Amino acid sequence: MYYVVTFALIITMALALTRAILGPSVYDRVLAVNMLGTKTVLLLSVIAFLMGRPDFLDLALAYALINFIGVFAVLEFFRNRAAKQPEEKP
Amino acid sequence: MELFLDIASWILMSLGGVFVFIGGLGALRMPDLYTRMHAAGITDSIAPILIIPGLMLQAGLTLASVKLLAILVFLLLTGPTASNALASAALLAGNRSEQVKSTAVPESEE
Amino acid sequence: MTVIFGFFLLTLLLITAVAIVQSQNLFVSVMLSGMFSLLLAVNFFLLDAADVALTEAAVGAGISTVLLLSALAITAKHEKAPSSSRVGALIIVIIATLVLIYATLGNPQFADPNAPVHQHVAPWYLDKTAEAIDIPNVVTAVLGSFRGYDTLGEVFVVFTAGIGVLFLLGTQPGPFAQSNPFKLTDPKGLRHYLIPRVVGRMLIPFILLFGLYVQFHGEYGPGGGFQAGALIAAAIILFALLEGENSALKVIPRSVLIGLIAGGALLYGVVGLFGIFLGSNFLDYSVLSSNPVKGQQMGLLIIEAGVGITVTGVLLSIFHAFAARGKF
Amino acid sequence: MELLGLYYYWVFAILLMIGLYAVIVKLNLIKKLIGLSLFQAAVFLLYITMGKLEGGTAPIVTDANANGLFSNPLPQVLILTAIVVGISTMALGLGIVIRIKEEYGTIEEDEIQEIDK
Repeated sequence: MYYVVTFALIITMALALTRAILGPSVYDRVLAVNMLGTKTVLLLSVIAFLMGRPDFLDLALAYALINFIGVFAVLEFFRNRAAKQPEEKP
Repeated sequence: MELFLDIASWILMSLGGVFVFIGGLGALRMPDLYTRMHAAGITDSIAPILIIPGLMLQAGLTLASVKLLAILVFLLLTGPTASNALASAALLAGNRSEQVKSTAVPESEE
Repeated sequence: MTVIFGFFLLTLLLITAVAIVQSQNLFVSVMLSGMFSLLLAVNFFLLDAADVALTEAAVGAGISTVLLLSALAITAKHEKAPSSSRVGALIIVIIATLVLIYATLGNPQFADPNAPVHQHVAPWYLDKTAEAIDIPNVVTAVLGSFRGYDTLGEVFVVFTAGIGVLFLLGTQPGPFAQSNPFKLTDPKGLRHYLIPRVVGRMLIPFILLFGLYVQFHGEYGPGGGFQAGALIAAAIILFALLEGENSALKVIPRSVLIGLIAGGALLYGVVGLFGIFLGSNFLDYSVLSSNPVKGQQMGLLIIEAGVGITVTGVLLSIFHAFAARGKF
Repeated sequence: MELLGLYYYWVFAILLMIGLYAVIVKLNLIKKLIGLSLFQAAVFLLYITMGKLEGGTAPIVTDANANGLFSNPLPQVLILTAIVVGISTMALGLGIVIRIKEEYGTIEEDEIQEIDK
């Protein structure tokens, strides 16, 4: 049963990777990275059960806690850029 | 009882797998940034809600269940936060959904 | 079945690597290397290396992205289109790949129990850990006790890298810097980023707690000083991203950071010297207590703490050096 | 199936050479560092692959699996430290790149050589 979930997760990771490679804007790529991060947390949890060692959930916990730091760093990176550009009225 | 728990956990996990896949498909196939964010963001929340309780039913009352609960809580905190931050950053940068083709910041200018 | 998952994930890894090299936009390369790190960690986990996967998670999930982005903010976002011919390099690389693949035909099969690597010292480590140190995690036992010299060397490499970055960049802003690198001075930014700030501040204590858990639970599960150091540094970096770099420097000033860098490495070395003073060999912890097994466990606990302190100090100093240098 | 058993080594070879290609061809110094980290990752993968044992689990001995098979702990120890050393040395490289940018105004290798002439 774990296999079905694992397959779904891995295929979704492939889809997210495709989105990250296709782009087109930088935000799409950040979105894909974030999505891949969530999928990785779930995949690590499922694999821990699949391998019969549920004591290895620490790994998924680590990702769940710190994976979004990367997203914040990206936003900080772009916010400073956006703040400097003149306001555009649509 | 054992069988019932197994069946319940299988149903939860399969549903989670389906939602995960739908989210991935949406993130790939949707036409612009905000709709993709919608697909990815919502399934990023619903998939842990389904899959992790499914695993908890398998683990029973052990330390693993507590860790799974922690993972669920942290995922539910960080996932929507990241989506929110991402959406507002894209909005701030002038990324408008209805005219995404014309105003999306091309990467050459980033 | 897990082997098939492994193949699939390895293929994804290769695709990501090609995309990283192919992209002309450096920002895209950095994002994709974040994904590469995630996929690499899952692969490590599938190959039974839980400790290694945890290290990759702690380092790759936040810190390497932050460091690469802050370097990008100072230097350039784009790479120039390559002008020189790439055909020669491509031919060399393809030939080398074919030679390497030909060489692997003589390698032992994947996961073969009769491979030479499984015959030599590994069974000895697995047998002796229970007897000599009596902790469940063999990786930590090998890391801290059986191969303590190696780890001491690695800690000094990390120490030297940290000192090197401090020498190169110092603490002063560089010529490309602008004032207040991380301060949330823009009111618009503040309004839009309220939710991340609140949630992020809520999570920081949990990350620190988890870091300490990984540090002191390293003898029983995946974990240890290297992972814990990276996790704690990630928590402080998150704080710096949310509240501005200066607030983070108020929490841990630069002088303390330098003390941490030197102190951790020193702690490790001093524990080793204690072995000599108490009449045994360098880095032999058995003599630290009347019971040799207890002595080993004590020694491991102290040196893991030393490793954690040094890694935290080095990663944070590097982050502050980069952040002070540029506008980010 | 015999050939499939070597797939892990092939991934190592290809990944190693992708990293090497980036280091040789790319003129941008940050891109070279990213290529170097790919090269590093390939070596990590080779070590961990070699430590895997058929039917084994991670070398953490609990009561439940005290008599089971365990994968080789030694490569894991070497790579665990190497990952942290890798990030520190990459940071050192990035520090050097930042200093180069400040002195030369560029991080493209050919432009730096042009200035040095």
